Amino acid sequence: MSAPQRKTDIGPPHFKQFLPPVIQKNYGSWKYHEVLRPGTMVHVAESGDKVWSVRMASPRLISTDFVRDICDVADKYCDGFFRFTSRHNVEFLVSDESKVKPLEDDLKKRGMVMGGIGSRVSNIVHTQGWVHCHSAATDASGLVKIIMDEFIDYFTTKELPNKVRFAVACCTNMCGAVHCSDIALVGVHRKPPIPDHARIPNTCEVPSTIASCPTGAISPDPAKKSVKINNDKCMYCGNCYSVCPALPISDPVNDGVAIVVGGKVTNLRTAPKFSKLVYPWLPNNPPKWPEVTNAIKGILEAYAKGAQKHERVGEWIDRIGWEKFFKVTKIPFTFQHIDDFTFARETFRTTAAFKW
Amino acid sequence: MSAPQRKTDIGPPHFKQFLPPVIQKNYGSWKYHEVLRPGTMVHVAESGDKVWSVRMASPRLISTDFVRDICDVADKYCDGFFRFTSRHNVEFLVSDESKVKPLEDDLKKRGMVMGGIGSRVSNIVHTQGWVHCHSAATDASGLVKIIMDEFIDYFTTKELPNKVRFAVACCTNMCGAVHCSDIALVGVHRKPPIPDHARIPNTCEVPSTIASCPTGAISPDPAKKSVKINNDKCMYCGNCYSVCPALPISDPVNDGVAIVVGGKVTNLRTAPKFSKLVYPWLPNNPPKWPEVTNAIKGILEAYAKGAQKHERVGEWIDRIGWEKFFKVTKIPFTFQHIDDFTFARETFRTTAAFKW
Amino acid sequence: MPKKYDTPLLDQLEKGSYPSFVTEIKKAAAKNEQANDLLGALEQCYKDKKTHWKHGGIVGVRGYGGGVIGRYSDIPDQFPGVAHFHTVRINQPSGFFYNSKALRELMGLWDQYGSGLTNFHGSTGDLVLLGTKTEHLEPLFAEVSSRGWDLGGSGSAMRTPSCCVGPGRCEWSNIDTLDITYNITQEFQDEMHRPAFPYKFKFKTSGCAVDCIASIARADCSIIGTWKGDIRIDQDAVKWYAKNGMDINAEIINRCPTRCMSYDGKEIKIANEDCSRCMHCIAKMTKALRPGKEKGATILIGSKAPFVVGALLSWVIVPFMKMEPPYTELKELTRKIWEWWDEHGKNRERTGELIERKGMRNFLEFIGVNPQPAMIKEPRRDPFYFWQPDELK
Amino acid sequence: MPKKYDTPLLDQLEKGSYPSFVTEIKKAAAKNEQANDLLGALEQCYKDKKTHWKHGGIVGVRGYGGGVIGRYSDIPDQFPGVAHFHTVRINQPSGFFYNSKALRELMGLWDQYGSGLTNFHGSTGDLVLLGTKTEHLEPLFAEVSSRGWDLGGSGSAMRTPSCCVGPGRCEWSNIDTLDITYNITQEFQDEMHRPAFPYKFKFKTSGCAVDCIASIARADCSIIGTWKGDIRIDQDAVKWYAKNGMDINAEIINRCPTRCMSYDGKEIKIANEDCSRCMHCIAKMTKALRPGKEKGATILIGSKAPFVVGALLSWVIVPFMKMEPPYTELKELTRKIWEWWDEHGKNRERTGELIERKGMRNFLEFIGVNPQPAMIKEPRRDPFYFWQPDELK
Ligand code: SRM
Ligand code: SRM
Ligand code: SRM
Ligand code: SRM
Ligand code: SF4
Ligand code: SF4
Ligand code: SF4
Ligand code: SF4
Ligand code: SF4
Ligand code: SF4
Ligand code: SF4
Ligand code: SF4
Repeated sequence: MSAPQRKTDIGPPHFKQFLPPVIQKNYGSWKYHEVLRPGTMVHVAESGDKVWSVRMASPRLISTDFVRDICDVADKYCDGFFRFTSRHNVEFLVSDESKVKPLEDDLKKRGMVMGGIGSRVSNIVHTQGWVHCHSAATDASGLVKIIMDEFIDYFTTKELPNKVRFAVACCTNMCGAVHCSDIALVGVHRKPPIPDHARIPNTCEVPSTIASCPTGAISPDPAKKSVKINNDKCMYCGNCYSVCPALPISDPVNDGVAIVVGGKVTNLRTAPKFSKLVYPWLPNNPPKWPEVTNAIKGILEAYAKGAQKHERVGEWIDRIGWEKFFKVTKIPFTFQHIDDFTFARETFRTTAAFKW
Repeated sequence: MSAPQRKTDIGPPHFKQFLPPVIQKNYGSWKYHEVLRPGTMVHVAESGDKVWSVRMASPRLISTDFVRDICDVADKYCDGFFRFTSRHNVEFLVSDESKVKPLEDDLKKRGMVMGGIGSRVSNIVHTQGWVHCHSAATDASGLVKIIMDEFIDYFTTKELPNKVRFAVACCTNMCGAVHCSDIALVGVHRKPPIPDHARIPNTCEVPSTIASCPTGAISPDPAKKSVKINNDKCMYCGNCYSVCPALPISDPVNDGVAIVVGGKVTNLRTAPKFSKLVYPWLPNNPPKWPEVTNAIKGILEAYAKGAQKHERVGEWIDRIGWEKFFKVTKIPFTFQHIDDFTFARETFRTTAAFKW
Repeated sequence: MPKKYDTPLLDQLEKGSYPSFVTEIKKAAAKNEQANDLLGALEQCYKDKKTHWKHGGIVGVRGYGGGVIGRYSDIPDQFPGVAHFHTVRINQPSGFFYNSKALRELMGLWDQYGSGLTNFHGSTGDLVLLGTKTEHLEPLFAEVSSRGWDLGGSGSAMRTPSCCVGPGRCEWSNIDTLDITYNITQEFQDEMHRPAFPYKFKFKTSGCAVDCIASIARADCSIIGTWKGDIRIDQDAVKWYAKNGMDINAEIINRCPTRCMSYDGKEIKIANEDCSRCMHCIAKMTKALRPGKEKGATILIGSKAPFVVGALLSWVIVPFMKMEPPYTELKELTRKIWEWWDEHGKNRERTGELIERKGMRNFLEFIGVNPQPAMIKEPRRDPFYFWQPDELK
Repeated sequence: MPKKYDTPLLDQLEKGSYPSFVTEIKKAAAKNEQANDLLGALEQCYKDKKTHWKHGGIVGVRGYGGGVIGRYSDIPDQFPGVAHFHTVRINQPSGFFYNSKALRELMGLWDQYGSGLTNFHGSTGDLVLLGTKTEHLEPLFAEVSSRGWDLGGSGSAMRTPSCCVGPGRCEWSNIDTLDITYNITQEFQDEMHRPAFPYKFKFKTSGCAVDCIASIARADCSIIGTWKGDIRIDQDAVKWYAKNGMDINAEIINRCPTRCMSYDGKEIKIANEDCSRCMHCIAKMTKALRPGKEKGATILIGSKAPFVVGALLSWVIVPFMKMEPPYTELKELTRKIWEWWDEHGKNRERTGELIERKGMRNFLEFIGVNPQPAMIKEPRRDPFYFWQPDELK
């Protein structure tokens, strides 16, 4: 079978063909919405028209069969129209109220999980991990699965003071939104790369390897036509490994997961915030990472208990102060928490007013 | 007359001998105070004893006669005891209530000015300027005098939402407290130093001159045994001139005064704050610097009008936002306001929420 | 496809009530050799607690410099099915809208030419086809492109823009996020497919300051819809919220960051000149409050992940820009930014990093934007700044 | 001394109701040649709009490496009286307390050996004798030292410590600021008079977080009194404030930064575990509220002016230290800090700058202080941090 005529630079399909008629008609003329259930909301247009969205969890890493299942459901209840959210959930877009309940029932029957709308945990923005990336210090999909299993009730039913956005990145490149998430995990190394002097001369370009190191820890080793690592300067970022595969940095024992919290993206109330380090390292204990889920549990429960309505994790912490946060969560405070990077001085406490 | 026996390393006189008896008796056992008038307050001890403090302005740069006048007054009303404040005011410490009024009257008769207690302008922390420093880009005492003349009512009578702390420094070394003051002036240059190639070889040590430049603008000029200045890199800090007198940087036309505002030191309510730039340059127009007083007036009046009770200048600005501050004060916003130094990124706006 | 590997570790991740990616891999593995070997390879990673992927070499399709991420196993003998396992980034439609017909077709092709595994979506926004062999890339591309799909970005190129659902289903959208995204994607096809920049450049567009696409945190150019004019208040709806148990003072008035709202027990008043358009009150009282009527966007530049000197959030550069097709102002601004970045940017230096290095003035002067207080949280602290000769006497 | 110079510019600064430094110079000029020439020289600066002082060479008194700032005119022929015009820094008594007898004597000596002009005080805190000739330095020092006065600091040395009035007249002082200042000044006489540090080192001590000596902004070591235990409340006095027209909610409760106060119209309640001891409520209701009973100080390190990379405020290093004579803990800490700074500090590198350069961990480990959340406003943002071998497996 000969291949069809290839085309280039056509860009993506125009979105309009994928909008259900009710959306085409009321495009840009929505008036308000109501959250009916944790997985169902209705948007009402100026015209009075309504569109129901039924939100269903997805593991993001899905098979073509999963997509076809979605298509089946969409065909049955919403003329084949659906979308994904920016957090990888599926949203069925229903224009006929009578089909909402049957759709929900059908999804339940299929073992699907609905939820994530409102002041809840939603799906997790994450990355490739051991499934596909050479750079990963931990897996992403596995961590996401165990976290969502653990906190499933906060997706399907229970409410929190506000939305809690999780993110997982498998290395410090932090593909995704770890740096601005309520609670996020990032895979970290803790030992310098070990130069493979046999391979470096042929595999790597020495000058660009040296240049790749943000801390200047790499210097030439002319005798070996290789490089040396100054272990005191290395902060295990793995950037050199990205440039030179003969600088392996993975270490099953010392790699692990750091937890950062208190970030947000939205501009509501307070400016977007960066996440801050709270657990510098927890062990990689696949497939269940019990230390990680446990740690998150402590944080989430302290937040659920301490935060006022509409406070995001970071807003709650800002109100009570980091010293109090460490107290109520009982997280040990270590040297790693104290910034020693470029902007360290902005993080030191410059006031005599703090809590005991 | 032969000199008396010199002593070394004896340190300052013990303060105890300078404490009036009422203070010795009630040392560390004060209960509360009351502000009676803008220049007079009374502190009440646990014992019930009282000490009245009458605060009088001083230009700080004073003659021995001025000190002797103070001594005369002190002898008459308070057994010779007095002190200076951390802002250079004189405080007469009176233990006999009946002497308070006569003391005040006497000071008035001598043309002295009392005030500065409470939510007011107090004396100005300042520096040497043209009176004594080689580094000065403006005078300090002169600026202080015209500012205090202009705002004297806020010292002697009128109230403000809270204390307003002024500071003046004559160069970017900023001796004093300019960097954390409600409203402060700092002398600035605006042109690179002009190397005096005739003098440099004999007067200056080239390597330390080069090292003194924070921006790396200085390089050797071996032919001339002198140095070159890269004008594009120079930000006119004058540090090189401190190290090498043959790099004069003063420029009567382009030197001038910058105004920074919104700093504070105290921990009350909000953490101590740095002052921020609002006028990058106003001309050196001695002896009255009308542009400077005028500019301060605009700021002080906007504050007096806009701030809530107990808000310091910086707290008021934080509440309304800098964009609003520039609007209500009508101060032109320029490239100089936008940080381009080491910590610039911490000052850029990282939220879509700001005021029109 | 018969079961090839025992996966006792991964099997544990099929328990629990959240849908399982392991189940998905197994579903694909049942009919696909590559998926089958991925399962084994992944189990090996779980066992060894380390990744078994090597660096991607440069692979791709003819005429394109990006869109495919090359990937090779470091134990190809053990798992030959994933010896090569490249991902193909398909540019998703604006707002992630689909219909069943289009996706069924695409999934069919992917079963034919790839692993049968996908990411809906990658965190940049692409529809990611996860894992295929080098020799399948060309035929796959011919098939998908002939059906109206194109590749997304990778490498030092413009990356696939993405956006929130916006006017497609949201009452707060001030701009047509879907159309803007489609429009700039089309405009900059060349910049997307043929990497020629110092590094990657990302666009993300949100209809309002709620920023449901997280544009301010992860786009070199963040476009965020906003308005001028007064927030529209429906006082009857305010009463409805009060009656339905909302503590308006606690939830709304006292949480307004600028304290520009008041509520007398009956009506809400807003001092609009002090409102920073943060969206809190509007989002929590959607029936009662609506954005003002003059619509546009704030353009922010520079956000990125933490390498090398810490993460950046985007910075306000153009406080208000009208956003009407064909978005000429935005496109011109973009070209100016790229021109400046091309000229000064070092290899692997993002736009935000370059602005930091060269200084905001240099950047603003080049792109022709005047300094404005909206660009800063606060003015500089130190007295060390430059003057241009024409500013002096 | 007859009038020597016309000073039309300076004369204008004798008008206005604030006391005039020009009048002061003239008063001294009337009997002192140096003061007379200072007047002329200063008028010249006002005319030329620039300073006429040159760099100070090294001048001083025998056995001391500091305490005198050398200063020379760049137009000595025009103003021979200020050809040399060095200042002498006299270490002020703690809290700037004096009596007339002592100062009359000192002023007499200054008329004899100097310009008759002074600064009460320099901004570090010294009693500054402003302007004398080189040959007068030794006799002046002999006179003043024999009467119990000593020089303050200058150069790369410990600088003259200073403090707020504290227990001398303030109800909020948690520590004996006056005694601490006197005590450390005596302890470190050698470090003060014989510059041997990388750069200057300043101490400032405030009795409470009001910080009336601005210690947090301009001392390498800021000592700020504080307490543990509950704020003591006199509810009758609360009522007195209410009766006297204080809007307790607006002025106190709503301004408490931690929102740990409440007021029911009668009594104030404080959730002390949430109080950050900012001093606002206490300062504004001095009759009703008083600090808790367990007294001590917070030690903060590092503040300075903006050279070279921007001003620093001091950083919390020891959240709580008991402060009882002989202040052994403080002195040991100080010596440790100096030892570390001596070892690692570059020329003209302040302690705070060195901490930044070497990292807080290096500093804390050397001085033997454990990491604590009180030291930071917030934990680090980036995932780039070090581990010591003994922390790993
Ligand atoms: C569907 C989606 C947009 C899309 O194009 O896909 C979306 C849709 C809505 N968002 Fe969002 N948000 C979506 C991602 C986001 C993100 C981005 C992210 O999570 O990465 C954010 C920023 C999060 C952050 O700050 O870290 C976001 C922060 C919000 C907020 C702010 C909550 C707050 O108070 O901080 C609101 C307002 C609210 O909930 O009151 C909001 C409100 C809404 C509304 C009510 C808007 C509307 O009127 O339609 C929509 C339903 C809300 C809900 O899910 O509770 N949406 N929303 C995204 C759903 C993701 C998901 O599957 O869970
Ligand atoms: C005498 C002096 C201490 C000394 O050892 O010399 C002093 C004395 C008092 N201060 Fe102060 N402060 C003195 C310098 C300071 C400074 C340092 C400075 O200005 O450089 C500050 C920090 C300023 C800043 O933040 O920039 C300072 C910020 C305060 C505050 C905080 C005001 C606020 O709400 O922000 C109070 C509390 C108050 O006023 O309610 C206070 C309160 C007081 C009290 C009421 C303390 C007391 O109970 O005795 C004293 C009289 C207040 C007054 O003058 O209104 N004092 N006070 C200093 C007088 C300077 C002068 O002549 O004006
Ligand atoms: C696939 C994806 C993760 C995912 O599972 O979703 C991804 C995967 C990779 N990213 Fe990413 N990034 C992905 C979204 C992001 C994002 C999020 C975003 O775009 O919104 C970020 C943070 C935002 C940003 O751009 O800063 C991100 C920041 C990085 C960085 C750090 C860039 C920086 O300037 O700091 C790198 C390192 C690099 O460029 O060398 C990187 C590099 C990589 C590489 C190419 C690894 C490498 O060094 O070669 C990864 C290939 C993995 C693989 O084997 O497939 N990726 N990467 C995302 C793209 C899918 C898509 O097209 O939709
Ligand atoms: C006299 C005094 C100003 C005054 O009129 O009050 C003063 C005067 C000078 N200071 Fe200062 N500083 C004075 C208090 C300060 C303060 C305030 C303080 O100590 O509380 C500061 C800010 C705090 C700090 O230490 O950072 C200060 C920060 C500087 C700096 C910048 C230091 C830095 O690390 O950034 C320099 C530059 C230098 O050290 O080379 C400096 C240098 C100087 C020199 C020695 C000029 C020089 O480069 O040689 C000045 C001599 C002037 C003269 O001719 O008499 N002076 N200097 C103050 C000392 C009087 C006293 O002993 O009481
Ligand atoms: S976060 Fe790191 S390991 Fe994970 S996908 Fe991105 S580059 Fe790969
Ligand atoms: S891991 Fe990072 S810090 Fe360490 S040598 Fe490599 S590039 Fe440098
Ligand atoms: S601020 Fe500058 S000019 Fe003024 S006294 Fe200090 S060093 Fe001299
Ligand atoms: S004035 Fe400052 S920036 Fe300019 S050359 Fe001299 S030291 Fe460098
Ligand atoms: S960003 Fe604004 S317009 Fe877009 S979906 Fe979110 S709330 Fe709606
Ligand atoms: S949008 Fe934000 S700032 Fe504006 S009124 Fe509402 S809550 Fe206040
Ligand atoms: S710092 Fe505190 S103790 Fe010292 S004078 Fe000021 S208020 Fe009193
Ligand atoms: S001292 Fe400050 S934090 Fe503590 S109760 Fe009073 S106002 Fe609140």
